[in-house]
Amino acid sequence: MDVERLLEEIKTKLSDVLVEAKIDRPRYASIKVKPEGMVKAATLLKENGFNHPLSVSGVDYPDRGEVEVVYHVSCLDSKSLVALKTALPRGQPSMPSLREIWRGVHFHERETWEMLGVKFEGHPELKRFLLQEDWEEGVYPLRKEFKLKPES
Amino acid sequence: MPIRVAWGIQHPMSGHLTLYLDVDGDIVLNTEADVGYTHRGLEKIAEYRNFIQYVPVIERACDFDASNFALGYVRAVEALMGIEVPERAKYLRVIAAELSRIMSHLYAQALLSMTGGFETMTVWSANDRELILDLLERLSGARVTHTYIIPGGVRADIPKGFKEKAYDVLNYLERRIWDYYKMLFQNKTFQDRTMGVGVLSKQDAIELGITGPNLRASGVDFDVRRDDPYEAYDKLDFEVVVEKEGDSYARALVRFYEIAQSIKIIKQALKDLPEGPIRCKTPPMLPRGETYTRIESGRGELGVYIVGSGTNKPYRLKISAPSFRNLAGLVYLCRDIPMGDIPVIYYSLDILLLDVDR
Amino acid sequence: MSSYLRPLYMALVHAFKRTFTVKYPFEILQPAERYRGRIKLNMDKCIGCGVCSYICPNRAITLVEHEGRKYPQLDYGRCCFCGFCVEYCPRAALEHTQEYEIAAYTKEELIYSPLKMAEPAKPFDRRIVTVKGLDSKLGPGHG
Amino acid sequence: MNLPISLPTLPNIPGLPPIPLPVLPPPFDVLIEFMQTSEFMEFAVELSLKLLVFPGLAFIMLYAMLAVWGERKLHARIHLRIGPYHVGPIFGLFQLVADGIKLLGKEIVTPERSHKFFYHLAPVLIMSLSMITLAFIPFFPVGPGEYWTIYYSEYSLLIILALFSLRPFIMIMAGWASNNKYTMMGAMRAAFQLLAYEVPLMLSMASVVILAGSFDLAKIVESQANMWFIVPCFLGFIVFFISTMAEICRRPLDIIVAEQEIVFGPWTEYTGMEYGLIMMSEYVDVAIASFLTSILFLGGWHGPGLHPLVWLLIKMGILSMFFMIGRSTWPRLRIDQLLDAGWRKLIPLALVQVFIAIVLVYVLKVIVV
Repeated sequence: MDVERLLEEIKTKLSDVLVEAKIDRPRYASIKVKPEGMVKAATLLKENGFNHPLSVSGVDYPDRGEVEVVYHVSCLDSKSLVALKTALPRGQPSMPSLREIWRGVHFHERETWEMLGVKFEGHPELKRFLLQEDWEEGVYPLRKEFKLKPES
Repeated sequence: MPIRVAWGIQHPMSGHLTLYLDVDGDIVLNTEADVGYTHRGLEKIAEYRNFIQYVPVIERACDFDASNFALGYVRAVEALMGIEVPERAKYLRVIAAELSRIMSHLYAQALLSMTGGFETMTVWSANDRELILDLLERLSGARVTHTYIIPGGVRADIPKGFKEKAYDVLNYLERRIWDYYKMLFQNKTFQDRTMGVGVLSKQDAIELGITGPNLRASGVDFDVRRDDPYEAYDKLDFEVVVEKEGDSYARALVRFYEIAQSIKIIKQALKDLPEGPIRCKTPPMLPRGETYTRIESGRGELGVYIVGSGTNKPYRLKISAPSFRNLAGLVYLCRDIPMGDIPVIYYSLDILLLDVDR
Repeated sequence: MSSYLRPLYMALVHAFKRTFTVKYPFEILQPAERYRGRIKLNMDKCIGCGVCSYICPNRAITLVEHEGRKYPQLDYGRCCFCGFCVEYCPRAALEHTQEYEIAAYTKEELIYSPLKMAEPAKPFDRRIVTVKGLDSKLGPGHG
Repeated sequence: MNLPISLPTLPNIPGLPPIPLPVLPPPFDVLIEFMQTSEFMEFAVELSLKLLVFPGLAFIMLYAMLAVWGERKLHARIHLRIGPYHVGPIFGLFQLVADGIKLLGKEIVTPERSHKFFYHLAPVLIMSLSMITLAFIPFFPVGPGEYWTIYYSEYSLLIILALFSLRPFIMIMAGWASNNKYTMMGAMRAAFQLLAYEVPLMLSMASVVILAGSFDLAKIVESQANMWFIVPCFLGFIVFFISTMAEICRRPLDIIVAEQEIVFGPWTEYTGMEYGLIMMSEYVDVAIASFLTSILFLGGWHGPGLHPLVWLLIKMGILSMFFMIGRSTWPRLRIDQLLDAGWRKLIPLALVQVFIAIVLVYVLKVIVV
């Protein structure tokens, strides 16, 4: 179903956990939700036809002291796109895994865990994925404090 | 009692990937993929390069389809800056992207026919890919990593004899692909090896997030070029190729027909190429804010999520590579199949490990 | 049954077509005139401003003292031939040649000092071939 | 047998005392005495001529060189490229010699925990097995009942069949001894494929034996004087061609050495001249297959005009080209498709062919045995 009607439904159903919901471009909406409302929002989105997961990206904001996890999901029939965002505390970022809802995010969540340290509870296979075997625990490359040594 | 075989990194057909197979006799019970051999941390490098410098870097994320990836990144940067590229540059970008798509599809067809030990089709596809590389070399100056599409437009206009040369090559290729059809797709042994192998149902394909020709081969009529048109695709007419069976044969067939469609697109773009400038001024800084743009690259839908930081370097760049999402399909399909099907499924999904590892 | 024998027919038909390969070390393929090959430095035009070393994505260019003036020194171990340095040089002191045979045995040999970069482009001393016969029944070939 | 060359005799140079013969214990003195007679000398020269020149070493080396050159040039032309170019006179004829010298230079590696004895025995066995099979094939008539063959017997077809059925054991030995998962899988595949394709091989031979009335290859060729056996049992020809292709594992039936799946099958760990032996045995197998096919179905050395041997070599040459063209025209079948084709498709065809043969010979009495 298209994005405008989706936003009304979200505003009515998820009013308690909703932080903000807006439309950036025609057929592209972004919804920010509190961490505990993620599973509810995800199931709601899936029922409304958004069942094609695109990506899971983590963005580290040291100044705001939080890690923002963004789920991009698209609905193939209405050709529209939704960015489901949530902000997690930077110290121990953890949230329930949405793997049961969208089967496609299995590897995405595993990569976000490895790169940013966002712990997804209930994810069956949270272990080393892209980095080399002897990468020491607790160092997350995509965090801002991990500096690349400036070459030459 | 299944033994664990590493169909691994030291294997003639495995590429930069290790598949740990639980093999019982000749049947593979379960597969676990171990990737990361070509992980260069392109997303971290993005935070150390300004938006012009990053174009050659992102082209290395998928160098069989360089211009499409450059186009994906450049569109994200331009969407963030909010600038509009001149009309002629849009057409030139479509030409470069479609040439790069043909290059990528020909290489995918070469690798897939290699899995059955069919060197003839591999060499024929590689031969004809050379002709496309010559065209791209004439247009952009480099054969594979063109760095032709940059923020603000295109680096150079088409050289003098390019149109005639392009028409020659495209007319030849249009006749040539029917040789492929007779040699490969009507080859009974190839049909035996690929029909009914790695069947991906429509529902599974959508839920697993599969993209590109693999999605269209499972019956989903979705193509970013038509449904979320960008550059000059809305002014050019082409059909979206859709198959129903969802097996390896259908995926190869979708890629085969897409080559024909791409040839049609390039010919139209060359014919009604508008006059005008090929580049426009770009603001020096990336404004704050974030955006997610997507394009249809050879392997599937490339999504780029960029967060601007007010300097000329992006604050965070997420490349949602098509092969990374097709990898879920590979692991899902490689279950309870004979050992001989592993390379066929792996190469019919056209997974490029440079994409997966970024 | 026809689809078993059709590939055999196609294979035999192709046995008499023109070969497509180039005998590389003895023949060389004609690069396009816009080809981004080895980069040649024009010593007197260069003002040592360092734009090339700033714009280079792989930090391949560093500025080096030579007779009191600064010139770019290119490390081909890092260069990705994107051609940004040639495009953004304010005095057009850098330009592309059509050479692409710059392999070397050690990493040090790959680092081209300004003098070595200033060498003129070497013409090809072997037979140059181009693609021809795209429309002929015999198929394309290099001749 | 009158030989085209003069016989050497023991040199007794006048003036020098005759060479004292060694005195040996009982069983050997009879042997020495027998070796003195001219009849033994004649047999020895003829045998060495056969072993070293015609069906033996020289012919095999020459054939292998031509076969390697022909195959690589054929595939190159189909792939629109040139193929071997620099080595030897006609654009790369000596390619096999070059490869041989290179392989001789390479070190023979023994994998760490492999079973050393059987590991090194396997390539020697596979090569010798291929060469032995050549000993029983009659090549051309020398006298009325005499044929140019190393060992003439009435059951030469049976012996060749027995040698064919020995092949899977050597491959399993190689696969098991090299202690590598891929070679083990290759060995199992070898067992499956070679056993699956022996039954249609036998049945298609059976139809020829029924028509010819004897197991002796020479008699089979003799009985094809006026009508080649390909005419009455064309089905048998197809089944025989496909099953020999599977026996010597040529593409599209070469799942034993499927590079794309199990690296190189049972032969993965071999290097140096051992690898050379294995490759050589592959080309000897192609020679045997084309000899057998031309003898059983295309009337061996029968043909107007030319010397019978020349006719056999022409037929064999054309057939070996057909054995080799599979590499660039069909992809490889999967193992279950291949076995399915062997058991479910080829065997019924062969049985139909045997039925036709029986009908032709005993019911309609068209062909007199």
